[in-house]
Amino acid sequence: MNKLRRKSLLFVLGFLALINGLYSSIAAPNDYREKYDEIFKIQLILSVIIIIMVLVMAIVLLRKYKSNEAISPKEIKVFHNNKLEIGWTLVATVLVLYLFFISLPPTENFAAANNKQADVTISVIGHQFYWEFAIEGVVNSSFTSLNFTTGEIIPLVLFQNTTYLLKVTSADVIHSFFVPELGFKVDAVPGHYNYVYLENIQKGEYRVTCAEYCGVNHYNMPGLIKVV
Amino acid sequence: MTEETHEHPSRPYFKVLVILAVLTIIEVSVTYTGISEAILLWILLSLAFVKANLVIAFYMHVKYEPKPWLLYTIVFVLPFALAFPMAFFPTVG
Amino acid sequence: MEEEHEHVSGMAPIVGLSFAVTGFGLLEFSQGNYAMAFLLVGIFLAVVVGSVVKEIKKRSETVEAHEDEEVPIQFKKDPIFGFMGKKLWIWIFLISEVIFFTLIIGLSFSLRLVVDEGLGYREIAKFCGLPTDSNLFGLYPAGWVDQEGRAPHEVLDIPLTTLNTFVLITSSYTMVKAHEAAEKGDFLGKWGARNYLLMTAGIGATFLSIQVFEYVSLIINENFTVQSGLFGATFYLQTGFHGMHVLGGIIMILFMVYKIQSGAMKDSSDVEITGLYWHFIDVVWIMLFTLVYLV
Amino acid sequence: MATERKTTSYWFLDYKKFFGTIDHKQIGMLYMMFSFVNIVFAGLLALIMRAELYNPGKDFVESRDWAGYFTVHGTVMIFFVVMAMGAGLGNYLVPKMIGARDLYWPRWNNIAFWMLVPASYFVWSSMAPIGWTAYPPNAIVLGGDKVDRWLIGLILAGTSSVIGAINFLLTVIYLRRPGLTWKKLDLFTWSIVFMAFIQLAATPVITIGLVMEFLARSLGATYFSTNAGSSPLFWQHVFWSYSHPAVYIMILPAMGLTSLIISRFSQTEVFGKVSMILSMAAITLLGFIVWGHHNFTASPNSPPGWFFTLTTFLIAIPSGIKTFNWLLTMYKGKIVVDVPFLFAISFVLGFVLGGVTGVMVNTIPLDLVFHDTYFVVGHFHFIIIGGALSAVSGAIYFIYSDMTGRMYNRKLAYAHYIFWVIGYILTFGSMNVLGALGMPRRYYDYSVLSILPNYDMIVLFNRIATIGAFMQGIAFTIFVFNFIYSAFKGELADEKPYNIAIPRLWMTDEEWEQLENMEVMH
Repeated sequence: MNKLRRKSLLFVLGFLALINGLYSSIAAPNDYREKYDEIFKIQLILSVIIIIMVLVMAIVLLRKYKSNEAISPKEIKVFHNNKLEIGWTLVATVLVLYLFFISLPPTENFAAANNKQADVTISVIGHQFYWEFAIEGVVNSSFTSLNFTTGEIIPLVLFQNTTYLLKVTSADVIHSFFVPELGFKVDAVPGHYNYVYLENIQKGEYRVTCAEYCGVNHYNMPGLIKVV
Repeated sequence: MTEETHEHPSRPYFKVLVILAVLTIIEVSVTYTGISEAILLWILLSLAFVKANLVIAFYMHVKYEPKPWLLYTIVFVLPFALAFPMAFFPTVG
Repeated sequence: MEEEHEHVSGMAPIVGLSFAVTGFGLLEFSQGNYAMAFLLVGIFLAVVVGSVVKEIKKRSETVEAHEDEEVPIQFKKDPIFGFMGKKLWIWIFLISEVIFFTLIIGLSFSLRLVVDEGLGYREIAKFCGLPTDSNLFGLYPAGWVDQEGRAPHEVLDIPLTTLNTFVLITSSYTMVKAHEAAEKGDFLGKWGARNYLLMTAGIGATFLSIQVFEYVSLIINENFTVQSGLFGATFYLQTGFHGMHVLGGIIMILFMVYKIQSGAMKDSSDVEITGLYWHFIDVVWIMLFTLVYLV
Repeated sequence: MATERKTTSYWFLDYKKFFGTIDHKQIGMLYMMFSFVNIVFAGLLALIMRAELYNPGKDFVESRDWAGYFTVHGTVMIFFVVMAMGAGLGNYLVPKMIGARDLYWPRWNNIAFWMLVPASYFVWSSMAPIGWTAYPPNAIVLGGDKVDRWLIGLILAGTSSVIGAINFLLTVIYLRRPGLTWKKLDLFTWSIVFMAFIQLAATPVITIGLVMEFLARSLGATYFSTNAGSSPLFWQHVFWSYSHPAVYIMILPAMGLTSLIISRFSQTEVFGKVSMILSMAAITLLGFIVWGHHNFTASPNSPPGWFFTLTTFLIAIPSGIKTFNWLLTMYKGKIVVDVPFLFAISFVLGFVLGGVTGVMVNTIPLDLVFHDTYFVVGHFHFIIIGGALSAVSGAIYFIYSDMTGRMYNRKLAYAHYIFWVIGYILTFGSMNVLGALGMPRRYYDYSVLSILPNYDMIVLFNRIATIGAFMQGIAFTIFVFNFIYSAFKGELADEKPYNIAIPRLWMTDEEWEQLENMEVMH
């Protein structure tokens, strides 16, 4: 039993070290992604602990109380331990509330995007099956993410030192403006604006995908954000 | 059930009908007085609430059941409480 | 009653499978073949009516009460729900219906609250600290109006509907009288349950005819359809569902009349169950009338 | 017992009984057969989809067909497999558990079952490329009758489930054997009570939504149209107000089955029964106010996301309590390790894996990445396949000898178990990884993601997922083969097929009394 315990402890510690190493080696390109990494790390570690705990409990209990003999109904025991139950209810509640409260500030931050003042407001319009970008207040600034004749992807070029407000909507069906590496997505809903506030993005190219099923070519709705 | 009915030989069904009719007339005539919609809404809602509960209490004879409040809560209040946020949260919440 | 011993029912699967016919009816409806749609739904209704009539006939032939008509042998008074006896099922069903109508009326009315400036939602929301402009519904048209800019009281015929309200309330009264008579054991007399039920069905049919008349005149004279903005769409959703429930109630009442006539009615609980359903429809109408027509 | 079995064995070969049976056990078996047929075909759809995703690029399915497959796969699996299994096992077990002869309305029970068959026909014939969520502008602008068929199928399925729910509630309220108070009621019956309540309360919501979408398609009604001042998001709210509680319709019976199996095979009573019941009640009620967590990215402001995050997090508490109660049920027991017990453990594993990923999806900063990616797909498949279907498989093995009078082949059952657990962990675990890497769901071809830095990993994990899916396919083939083969050729079962003290299914009157008089030890 001791051996098993030691092994599993080593395994857990090793796994946690791996996660920690994985996450400290990657630099997040912007705020959203940074918060994502931070919270995901916490949750992943907690999850691994919980999963291992459940597995260990199951295996240990199974080994200890395994017996293939039937007992008579009279011998059936009922165990009851109110303290234990109240205890883990409280632990679970505290844990859950902790997770809730660490997720609150980034949530509010994301939701409050429409109240923020940005240098440039870019309207992003979803179409079947491409994106259309236009800088608000600049005439004829509109362009599509796809060159229809060559099939090339035209990037949306952003500057690192400028702040941007993306105003996302759709012209036909619901799409979702998803940039995995920047750690956000918002749905492009016809007749309705969703806002994303972007600042201080690291230089690089970030793929834009559509994350809400929008028709046959949903998988192929290309877009690119290039930060210089 | 039959014994209980004998205990209440006459239930005020007709009276309730008259009250319902009168309340309806009041409701309709209030709409012609030209008061602002916001106040009208609350007057009409409370009148409708009274009417609905009259029907529930007397015609659906919840009032005469052995456990009226339990029945009222389980069938009307609880489902209403469940459905109300679903109905109003998406749009006005 | 050989069927019963074998635990086999001939009608049940036919009724269950006949829902396919309704499905095809709805499918025809969606493709615009209305005649075919009504024919198919009619076939479905005929199957249902036929099977119920057959069932009632079978029960009228046996002296002892049918097994699932009696509260079963194992029945033990449940400490919480036991007092309701046989009518428990309709109360359980009404839970579902309360949610159904709360949602239909509530969803429609919540849409109206944010659209209709006059109702004062914004003031209340501001007072309660709620968001005053819902981000969800960004592009409101001004007010709760149809495509030609008419408010509810300009489109809808309120005197006619008031009359209709009286009609429905009266039907509730006759229904409750039917129950009273049934409890006294008076089924077939001049002022017995049967006649009161017939009266109720007749008044309910009057209500439905007035509603159909209203629909037709709205569609033809006022050009007010489901496409007339949210107002039109929700109007037909709410009143249409209510009308369908009235239709169901009338059919249920006619079954009860047939049951009394054929002698299969053993006690008053069936009349009571029908009555509860009917009164619930009345309650729904009271709320609908206020929120759809008057406000 | 033995004589009774001979009559129940091949009853379904008689067409009169097959269609007209009003016996709760037989209707329960019909439900199970129905969901077996559906799971085989819907599973095949899943395998086709996974096979297409094995390699990036277009292989052998067209994109439009592929979209139809995932719609039908999702809808069928939810409404005609897992929910039908819940109804079937409820039918089979509840009357036995509470000592009733049958359900309260045997005939309506039959009607409710046969209504499901046309419903499944309509859904199967639709193949609508809309996704099982049928979000409006897309679902409304599509021509043809595909979406209409889908809507009609679901309306019928909903009606059937309301009838079933009323029937279950009436049965549990009125037909309990004397002395069986609410407090003594076992956890499976409780779970069916809560399931029935959710069906009763939530189905009207989806019916309204479906009718609105139906009218919007056929008559051009403007419920979701932007021009009329409404919003497509309106549908999302209505839809999820039903569909989130619907998840609990699927998982609650599985929880009940797990409690049943673990306590029977550990030969103890369930640890903390009261808290188990209260947890289920909490899950049921909270389930109605969490739907907004499906819309975090659809409208980040309104309704307020934090409210739904909080309520959803609160659901984690009763779920956690239940998990640890199941585990502690084994404490100081005499555990008989047999097939059903292993499947119940597999449920706990799937439930925990799905649970922790569920907490992640619910955290808004994480949801901004995970929403509508494979992470979500992995999460709910862990719950539904790893969780609910494991418990259901275990329960079917548990009652197999009672159903057929014969014993299944244990070796095949162990093979099923091993392929199943490894398969689902591989598939849905790698789906979670794929989601975290940024692969959105419902992607027919992921070669367009090649600009992402982790593209190699995306390809790799897609392949692992496909391999895992085929392992599940093998597992299920073994299951179905075992099920059918053993029904005809298996060895005859003993009266009590497992070496257990109180298999409540086979209890005598004395055992009932003993159980009822049992005192709680502290």
